Amino acid sequence: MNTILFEILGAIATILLAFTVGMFYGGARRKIIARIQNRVGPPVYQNFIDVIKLYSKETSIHHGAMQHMGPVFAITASVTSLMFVPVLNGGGWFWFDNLSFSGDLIFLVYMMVFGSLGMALGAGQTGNPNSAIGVTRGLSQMVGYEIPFVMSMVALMTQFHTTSITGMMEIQAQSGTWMMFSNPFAFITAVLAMLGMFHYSPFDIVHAPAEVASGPVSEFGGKYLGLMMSSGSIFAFVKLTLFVNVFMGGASNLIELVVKTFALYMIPVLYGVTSPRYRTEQAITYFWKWPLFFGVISLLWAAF
Amino acid sequence: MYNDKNAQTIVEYIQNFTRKNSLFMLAYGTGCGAIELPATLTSRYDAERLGVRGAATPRQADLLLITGYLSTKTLKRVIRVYEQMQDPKYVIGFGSCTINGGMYWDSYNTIKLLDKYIPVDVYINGCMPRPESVIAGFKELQSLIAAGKADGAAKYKENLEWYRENQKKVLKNWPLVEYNW
Amino acid sequence: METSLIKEELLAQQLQNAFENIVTEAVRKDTVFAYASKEQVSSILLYAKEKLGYKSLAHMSCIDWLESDEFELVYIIWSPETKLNLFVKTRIDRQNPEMENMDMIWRQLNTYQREIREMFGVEFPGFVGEKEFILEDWEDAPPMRRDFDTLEYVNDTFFEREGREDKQDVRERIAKRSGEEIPDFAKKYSRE
Amino acid sequence: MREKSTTLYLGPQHPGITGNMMVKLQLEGDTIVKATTHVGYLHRAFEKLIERRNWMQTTTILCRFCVPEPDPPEAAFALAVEQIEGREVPERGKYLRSLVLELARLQSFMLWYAGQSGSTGLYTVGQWSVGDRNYVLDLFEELTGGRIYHMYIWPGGVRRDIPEGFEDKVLRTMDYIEKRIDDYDRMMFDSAIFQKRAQGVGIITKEKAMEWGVVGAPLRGCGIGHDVRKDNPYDAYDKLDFEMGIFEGGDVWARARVRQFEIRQTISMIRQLIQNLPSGDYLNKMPNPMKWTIPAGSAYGKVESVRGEFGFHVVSDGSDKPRRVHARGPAYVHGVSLLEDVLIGQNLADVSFIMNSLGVCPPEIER
Repeated sequence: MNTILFEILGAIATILLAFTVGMFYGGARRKIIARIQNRVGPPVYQNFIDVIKLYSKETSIHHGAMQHMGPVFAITASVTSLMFVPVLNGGGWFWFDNLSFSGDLIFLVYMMVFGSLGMALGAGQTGNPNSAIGVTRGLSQMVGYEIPFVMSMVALMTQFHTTSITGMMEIQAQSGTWMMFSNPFAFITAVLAMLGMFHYSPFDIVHAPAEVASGPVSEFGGKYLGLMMSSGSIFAFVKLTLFVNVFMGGASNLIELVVKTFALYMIPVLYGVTSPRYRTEQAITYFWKWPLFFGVISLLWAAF
Repeated sequence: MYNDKNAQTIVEYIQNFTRKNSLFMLAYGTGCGAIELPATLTSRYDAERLGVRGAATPRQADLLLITGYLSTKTLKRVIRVYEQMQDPKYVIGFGSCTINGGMYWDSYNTIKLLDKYIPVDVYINGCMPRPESVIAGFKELQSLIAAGKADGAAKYKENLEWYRENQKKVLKNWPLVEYNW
Repeated sequence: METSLIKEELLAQQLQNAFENIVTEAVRKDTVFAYASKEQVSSILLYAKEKLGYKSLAHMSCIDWLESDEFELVYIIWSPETKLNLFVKTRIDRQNPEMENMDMIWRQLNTYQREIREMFGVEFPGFVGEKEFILEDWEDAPPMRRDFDTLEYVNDTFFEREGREDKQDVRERIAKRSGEEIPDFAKKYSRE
Repeated sequence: MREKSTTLYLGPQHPGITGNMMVKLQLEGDTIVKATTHVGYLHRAFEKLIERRNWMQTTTILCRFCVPEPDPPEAAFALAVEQIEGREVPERGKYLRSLVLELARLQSFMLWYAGQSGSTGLYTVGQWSVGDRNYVLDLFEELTGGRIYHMYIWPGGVRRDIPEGFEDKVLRTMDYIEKRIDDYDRMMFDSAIFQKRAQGVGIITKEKAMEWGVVGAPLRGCGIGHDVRKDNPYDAYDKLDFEMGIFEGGDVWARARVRQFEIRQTISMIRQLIQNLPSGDYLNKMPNPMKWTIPAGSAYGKVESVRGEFGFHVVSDGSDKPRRVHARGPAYVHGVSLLEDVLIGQNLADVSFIMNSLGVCPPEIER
């Protein structure tokens, strides 16, 4: 009985951790961008203020049931994927042994798409043409980056004969080499796909302000937007932690985790500050050129 | 302090604190004052450090800036936009034209008194108001919010009929619904 | 001054030779006026465009001469070769204003004609273009006509800020109302 | 896939629109099949108001015609009035006018950098250039007293002489901005993504350019070299050494290259103006401005603004008030029918991009 209670407490603590870290990363991103742009920028905790304010707003938008479900889907997907990503080496954090099982990398790859799909359903119902266009764009772009991403994951799975994330972390711990060195091409592919996953410039075509207002979330305000922001920050933590786990040997304590994920996070952020935005078809072409090429090489590398 | 009727509860205090420090400003340049907004948001003045940032759609915005004169054609859109915004919402009238018509006091196509049509929390005067005055306006709005006095939206709901009457006087041929959610 | 108007005089002469009942005038440097009747305008414009190289339409304008009950339409065209501005002016009846549609000669005339139709009520038969251009739900007289009184319309339609009815200096009143001391610079402008 | 076309109202409240106007787009997928512009959201009836203002009051209202560069309207009006009146402008006044016009052009170019890059999501360049634009506005503030609206150019000259030490400040600012422009260019023009986005988008052919009356940078981007400053030199431009940027292609990229070239020309012109500034009077004094009458007549004064030819048709009936002042900004031509035509067949993502590159500025369309 006690263990289940602890598990639940641990799960909540994990969600809080992911939320906090993700929010601070968002704040740090805004601060860094501001510094690059010669500005002072908002405080690092600005995103917390934004989210609390959004939750405290009255929300009286109604476009149908799916519109209310959209943000819920998004946050469910983020939290569920979080439950399957080992936070620290050995799988657990704060009494919480995550739900890792031997097939969870495949499950995660699926789960990470689920949020966007739910969001697409919700945004589709709002009837705002900006949302509709944003959703089509988002799905097209997902097709773009999912293929190289899945290829790099498959390369890892074939190379190390395991589909479990904890299994991969153990292999890295035993051999002493990170997978970003044992299969560099898979790492390059995954990082390039990650640029698309984060929806930062040059791949921010989903919510490009100058084109489709804010895309799928055009009709979402107040609490919904707050849910979306929370879901986004949890999801950012999930993605970064997954990448650190499979490519950079995981982390044995929280400080190591934060350092590694933050270093990884800087790639899309810094690339984003200095790049204009692609058009939709250009973005897909981009993903189907070099990332796909590296993906094939990584597969060959893994096979031979 | 506990006996003070005007004292805020801790929840209200937190709400007002976050509201004042996170103002999503709707990206709608209704008039020429919009030219000073880029300057306000960029390096020398940097309004983002006060928590002011742009929002793309009215659903996400808290703050509507009426940047200058408002032609009747725009007024119709402004009302729609304002009613689509979610509570709590604030309006800043920007420039002399919103206060008394400014230099367009005898123009047939611009309204002269913004607060007859939508509630205004803070006015910034000047033509053009400098970025410093814009920031001063933001600060003023923040102090109003912190004191819980920026209740333009509530006023609008209370006096909806009065506002509607004024709006209908200027806007012809518009099937006005009771309230645009 | 007169000696430097050689190009301008030449253009005026050319037009005078080509068309009968028109009056041309080399006004000043770079500027030639041609006064023509309503029917002649399109042929003058076409002639200037095709034969004389006045390829670019700079402007089209309408002026309300309420006193003589006429509208004056002005087409200003410009030549990349001679760099002269040719003003082709015509006067049309104000009561039943109609002008030939010429947006096939210069496509941008489309915009000008839409504006003039809306602002002055000049009709261009055969002209396709949305009726509403700048105004919306306008029921009054076309606003740019001189007999439309904008101040009267404003007084009827809009509210005025209290204290501004007579357009007086209100600084003192505002200062008194808020209990402030009137600054010296304001006292200077005081009317009391 | 989807045969059904979507209607998207781009504006008036939309972050991508350049000002307060609306473009109604008919979309199939992401491709535009029909575009209709709706303007009039900024109509203030300037031309009606001018009928009620006397000549001097008109100058104060004119600069509100176009917000991104308020000085060309003043200059065009002053030129037209001087033509009707036959008033001469002192040499120093001409130079100061050109100086103000070029400074206005410079700040407008910097605003364009922000718009053009911001519409593709590259906000960093915009943040830099709009931040640095404040230095030019500081110069304006010192010279004229206002950051945005200056009311500096009067018929007959300029309102006041330059303050002490102003020349040095201008030169120092130019040095700084010239250095910074290289940075913007490295981030914007050297970016492969920007090149991909800009090339082959929003093409205006040579024939179309003449037919539709395209002016300014879009015209020079089609390979046709016309510039009012060269063709009908006004103020001090016949004494300055500068070149037009003429690039072939007619797409957004060519127009951007024209501006990239011309911003450097502008800086060099400002330096020349400061170095050759003649001494003497700056204003041909007029009688009591409030009782000032202009002889009957009409004239068309035109100047080159950053987006193209800015013209004023001024008609006087000999009274103390203008009979008619009709403005024609470049956006009047670019922003309505030409835009509708250019947008057909383009991608939705490029609407804001093309609008920025054509310099669509709604306040001067509807005035």
